Amino acid sequence: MKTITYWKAINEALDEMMEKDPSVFVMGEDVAIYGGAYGVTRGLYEKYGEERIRDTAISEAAIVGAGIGSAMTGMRPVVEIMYVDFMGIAMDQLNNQAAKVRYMFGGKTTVPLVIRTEGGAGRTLGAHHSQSLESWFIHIPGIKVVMPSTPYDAKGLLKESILDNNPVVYIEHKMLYGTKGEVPEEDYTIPLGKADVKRKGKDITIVAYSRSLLRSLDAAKELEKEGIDVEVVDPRTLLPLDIGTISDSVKKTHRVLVVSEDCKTGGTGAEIGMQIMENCFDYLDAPVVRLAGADVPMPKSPVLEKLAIPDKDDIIKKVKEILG
Amino acid sequence: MKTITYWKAINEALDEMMEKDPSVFVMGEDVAIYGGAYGVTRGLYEKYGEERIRDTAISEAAIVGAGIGSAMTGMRPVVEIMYVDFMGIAMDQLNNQAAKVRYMFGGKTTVPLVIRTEGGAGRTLGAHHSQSLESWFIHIPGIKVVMPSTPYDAKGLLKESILDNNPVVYIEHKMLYGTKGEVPEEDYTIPLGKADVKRKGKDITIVAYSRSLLRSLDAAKELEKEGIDVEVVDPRTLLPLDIGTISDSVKKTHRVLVVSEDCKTGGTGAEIGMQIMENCFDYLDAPVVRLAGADVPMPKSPVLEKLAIPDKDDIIKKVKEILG
Amino acid sequence: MSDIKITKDEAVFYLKQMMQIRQFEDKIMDLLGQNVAEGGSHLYAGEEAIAVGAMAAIKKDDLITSTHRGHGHCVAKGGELPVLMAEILGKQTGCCKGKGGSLHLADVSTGNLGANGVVGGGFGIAAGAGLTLKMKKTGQVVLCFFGDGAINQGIFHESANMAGKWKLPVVYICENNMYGMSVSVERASAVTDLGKRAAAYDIPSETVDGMDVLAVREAVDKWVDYSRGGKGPSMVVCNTYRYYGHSRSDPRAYRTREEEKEWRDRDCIKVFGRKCVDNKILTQKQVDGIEKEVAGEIEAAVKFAVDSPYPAPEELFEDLYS
Amino acid sequence: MSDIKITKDEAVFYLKQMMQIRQFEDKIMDLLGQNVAEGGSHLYAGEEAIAVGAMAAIKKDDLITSTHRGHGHCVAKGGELPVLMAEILGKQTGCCKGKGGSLHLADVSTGNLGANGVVGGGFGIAAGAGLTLKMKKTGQVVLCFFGDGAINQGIFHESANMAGKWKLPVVYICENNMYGMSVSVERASAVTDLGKRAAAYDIPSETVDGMDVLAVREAVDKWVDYSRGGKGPSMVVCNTYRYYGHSRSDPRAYRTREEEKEWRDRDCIKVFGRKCVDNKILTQKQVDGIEKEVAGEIEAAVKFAVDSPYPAPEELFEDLYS
Ligand SMILES: Cc1ncc(C[n+]2csc(CCOP(=O)(O)OP(=O)(O)O)c2C)c(N)n1
Ligand SMILES: Cc1ncc(C[n+]2csc(CCOP(=O)(O)OP(=O)(O)O)c2C)c(N)n1
Ligand SMILES: [Mg+2]
Ligand SMILES: [Mg+2]
Repeated sequence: MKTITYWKAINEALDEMMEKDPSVFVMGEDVAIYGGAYGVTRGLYEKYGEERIRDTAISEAAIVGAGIGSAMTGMRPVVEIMYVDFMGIAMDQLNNQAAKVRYMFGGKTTVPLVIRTEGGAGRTLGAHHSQSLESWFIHIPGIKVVMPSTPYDAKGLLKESILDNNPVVYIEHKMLYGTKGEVPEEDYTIPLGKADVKRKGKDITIVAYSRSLLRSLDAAKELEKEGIDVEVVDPRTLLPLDIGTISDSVKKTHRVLVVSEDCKTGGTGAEIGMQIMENCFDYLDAPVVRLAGADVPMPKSPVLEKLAIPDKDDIIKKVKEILG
Repeated sequence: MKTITYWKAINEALDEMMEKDPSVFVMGEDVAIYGGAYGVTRGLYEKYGEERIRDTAISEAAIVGAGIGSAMTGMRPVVEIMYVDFMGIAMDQLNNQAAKVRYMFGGKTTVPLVIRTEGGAGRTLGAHHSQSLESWFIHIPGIKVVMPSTPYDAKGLLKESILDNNPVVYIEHKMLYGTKGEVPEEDYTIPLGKADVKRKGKDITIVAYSRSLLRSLDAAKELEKEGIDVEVVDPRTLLPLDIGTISDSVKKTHRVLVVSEDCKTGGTGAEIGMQIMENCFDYLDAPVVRLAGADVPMPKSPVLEKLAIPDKDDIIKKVKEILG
Repeated sequence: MSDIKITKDEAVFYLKQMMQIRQFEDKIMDLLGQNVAEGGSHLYAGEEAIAVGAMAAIKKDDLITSTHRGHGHCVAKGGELPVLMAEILGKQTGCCKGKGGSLHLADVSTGNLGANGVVGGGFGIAAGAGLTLKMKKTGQVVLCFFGDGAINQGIFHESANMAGKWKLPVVYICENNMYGMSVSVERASAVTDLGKRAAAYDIPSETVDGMDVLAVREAVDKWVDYSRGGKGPSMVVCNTYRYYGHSRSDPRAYRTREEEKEWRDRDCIKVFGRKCVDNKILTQKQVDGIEKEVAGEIEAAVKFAVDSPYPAPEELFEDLYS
Repeated sequence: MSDIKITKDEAVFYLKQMMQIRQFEDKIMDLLGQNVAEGGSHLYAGEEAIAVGAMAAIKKDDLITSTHRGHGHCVAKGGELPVLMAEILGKQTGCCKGKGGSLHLADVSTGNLGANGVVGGGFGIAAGAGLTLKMKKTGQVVLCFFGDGAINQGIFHESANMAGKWKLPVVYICENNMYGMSVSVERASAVTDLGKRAAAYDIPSETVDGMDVLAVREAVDKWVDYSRGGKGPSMVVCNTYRYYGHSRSDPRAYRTREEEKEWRDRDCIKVFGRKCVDNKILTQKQVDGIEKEVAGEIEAAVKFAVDSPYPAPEELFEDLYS
């Protein structure tokens, strides 16, 4: 095991996959010399050259569109959309083309495309650079949606995403790039659609992913001091969702809090919460509670931004409320 | 009261608003001579001319974008996106511009824009002309989302949408255009954000909107014969959602089925179901059940299309299941 | 009389394909009327010379992206009439197993990367396919079919710029039938010479008579050579006309009956057949014979389609993920 | 020495505004370094002549759409330095009540329809605003600012076609600073003469030295006249340079220090100041005096901003719906 950052884990995944398979290539805005807005592709241009690390124009629809076309014809593109906030520009490509061509054409084509993007709040960048739009994506049958919270997951899941023959939206969190964690020296991947119990506990289950997972673990640590034993489950893949692992936990603890950073209404907490109700209703001693982002565009002001997304204290407070 | 079709009700709403207010105008593809793909704007071009009934190029992003800009500067545009399936092309305009400019600029602007569009399955048109994407929209704070099920609601809600100073996504259903209903002769509007109890009952609540509402009423009628008394609540506006009216019903019946046509995962049933759990957990004698579209792109084949969306029989079956 | 220099085999091939498409479309119109076919269909009748002429200029392993008006592309790219017709009816034996239908009619195994219910939906895919061909140095090209209306979609701009900048082997085939649904080019576009659009990305273009299968073949051949040779994308604008209304109920109020007649007088099949006879490449009897042969093929295709089963319920969830 | 013919008032006005913008931006760079300002900021330093020259050519009630690099537009359109600075710091007294910040810095009350965190986000809005002005026959125009990178967004194409077809009073101001982040125009765009893009929509264009405030003013003035007069949209491409990196940590590996120096040697403020002195419109002392005066204004703006309170918690949910 070695300890590396989240960004480096992603970088290594790209590097290893590009080394192994010449059909893997990277395409996006400022991915080459610049190394990506958050530095994730650093060094790859120098190693693989401009053919395989392709800077594009500012054309999100064509970036995804060309990714689809190249994936349908034998390449394994990893395209980068600099901020998930801009996925709206490519939404038709994702929804109507990437996700549907295989089904529409009777299974005669495949789209081994990865869309790497980055989201979340925390840098006071305001409404156009702080969103969490994953719930749009889980509503698109035909794609998979991955949101890693640790370097280990980030690397293993990205490699698996590149190996997958279906379109995968892989969403990083801008506040996690500098976080560190252990990653095996040797080759490994993590299957898509498998949740991970990040912390065992018996009093309550928290389901959280991406940055909220870390905050939930922090909250769990503090709650432990007060004798509250929290189990923390990280779905890691939101589509398909590993409701089995989540249900197992809830059936044990009987109480559950779902934490995410996206706007609450129509967010992932609704889907996860609903699936829990569908699978564990008779085990629930309290309603499923969701803690999510405020239903507003992300305000710039640091004080409002902090208020708009659930932090450790909010999680602690909610857990205590649920436990009554 | 007069009896008119759903399309005519929408047409009258446009006509009356345009007559009253010269800043109201219509813009979209084939809205003028052609009268709209489903004929909704028929006759308006002849009456108001090409300045106020504007045919555009096939440019969905610019249609919505220009709608926003004109709304910010004093007009009240009603733009038409021919199929909701194409909203992905304009998703960035809706999400990042229409919904956010007011908030981002500290309340100094308003966007009195209506985006009329049409969705749903039933004409065996396949994956690109049959979608129900409303759950994307309810996840966008700053807009409102309206989905009328009857001519009466369609007219009253559209007029109110045009009067509203915020962006409204108003979604018609392609299979409802020919349906008929009573509409007052005199001027009326229906407030946004108010659900309507379309049928009183005491055994179970069905929450349904748009075409699913009609199917739910049909199911309720049949269930009545078997002595099952169903209450049917039509939210009409999905954002903001009138959870008060829905909760009142559920607190009375203790059981609830949410029916919609959109893909189940990440769909509106999740949000509505979750809000019901949050508000009525202690009143629920059974888990909230959702009946929704299959998680696949809509297949062309008539037999598969029929399977992919919940119909009357599916609703009847589910109700019986819930009632044990 | 205008001279044409083609072999008899070529003449038969082009005429037959154009007739196949025409009769396929006319038949669908009937089937829609009889409610045997359901849903909408954007028919290619009138525009046959483009698909047939363009496909004649490429190799079997070259690729295409098609449109919502894609039946003609499917036939000319080598799709089989029975499986295409079965697809239109949503049958299990269709080329998309009944999941695509008219709007998504495409047999990917023929190198057709898809019809598209989204106008302009093929632009990004074409650029990406071109990128593969370029990166893999396969020597293939992509023909990207699209309409005069589609050119106004943002993704045209983004993709054309990408193709232009990266010199991708994409030949854009603009099927300019003068209208996007009801809106004429004059009313939709700030420029009516659509070649000017290509110039914005340094893409050379040429406008040809899209009613003339040989003119289309010649122009596409030239630009396919150019693009295959690594010089980057190119565009051929083919002027043409769609005979039917946009939908079955379309009263075509946006165009005149005179205009329709003018174009029908220049019908690609009629004119090409006459030329073949005039140039003594085919006899009128041979021409008529082909027409009859095609009629039989279409009947057989319809029979196959009608007799085919619908997909089984469990197929609803198949073919989604790989 | 090049002759310039402007009044002293004009000279003072332009020089002062350019200095205000420059010092505003330099100050923000400091504040970011000191962590007084948080988040990113796309600084306008180097490009001041465009905002100032363009705004000098329009009337107070004309409208603009701005960009992610919008501070200069705000100042030149009449925003007040203290409320702009307060907004950058996310304060309640900011022009957007602290909700916008640098990326969304715009005081709508000055006729600025918005900065945009989305590159190209202003194109649709500009077309729509132009449509209002045309439908209401107000005689106003919209200046639509955008970068060389933004021109590759699909919405540029769609909006320009709409504006071109409907002859909307929109003047497109392309701030061509040669790079979109790290990607040069040569590497991003199939054509480097961006005026060619306008031609695709029958939009006339002109390229000017964007480091020369009077050249910008003159060109924009001419095209504003044209567009205000009902002839439709027009485009002015202003060649310029951004002095700072894209972000504070950007090592600017994609461009050379020599290139940077060449452009800095042509600095719009330095050169214009010198010309004013050479032409005896201002004395060097006056120029220095303005600079100092501006420094005071900036200090006052920072003090106002720093001393201002943050928004109250309940403001989180205000201003969403009207
Ligand atoms: C994105 C999108 N917008 C609108 C439509 C509706 N529509 C279907 S065909 C059509 C006209 C297309 O015009 P053109 O590209 O010229 O092709 P043509 O139909 O003339 O062959 C329109 C507007 C659509 N299918 N997709
Ligand atoms: C839609 C979108 N894509 C990407 C970005 C990230 N980004 C911010 S500025 C920028 C470069 C913009 O280039 P240009 O239009 O030339 O303006 P400049 O920054 O040079 O003034 C990019 C890619 C963004 N903000 N929005
Ligand atoms: Mg056309
Ligand atoms: Mg630039």
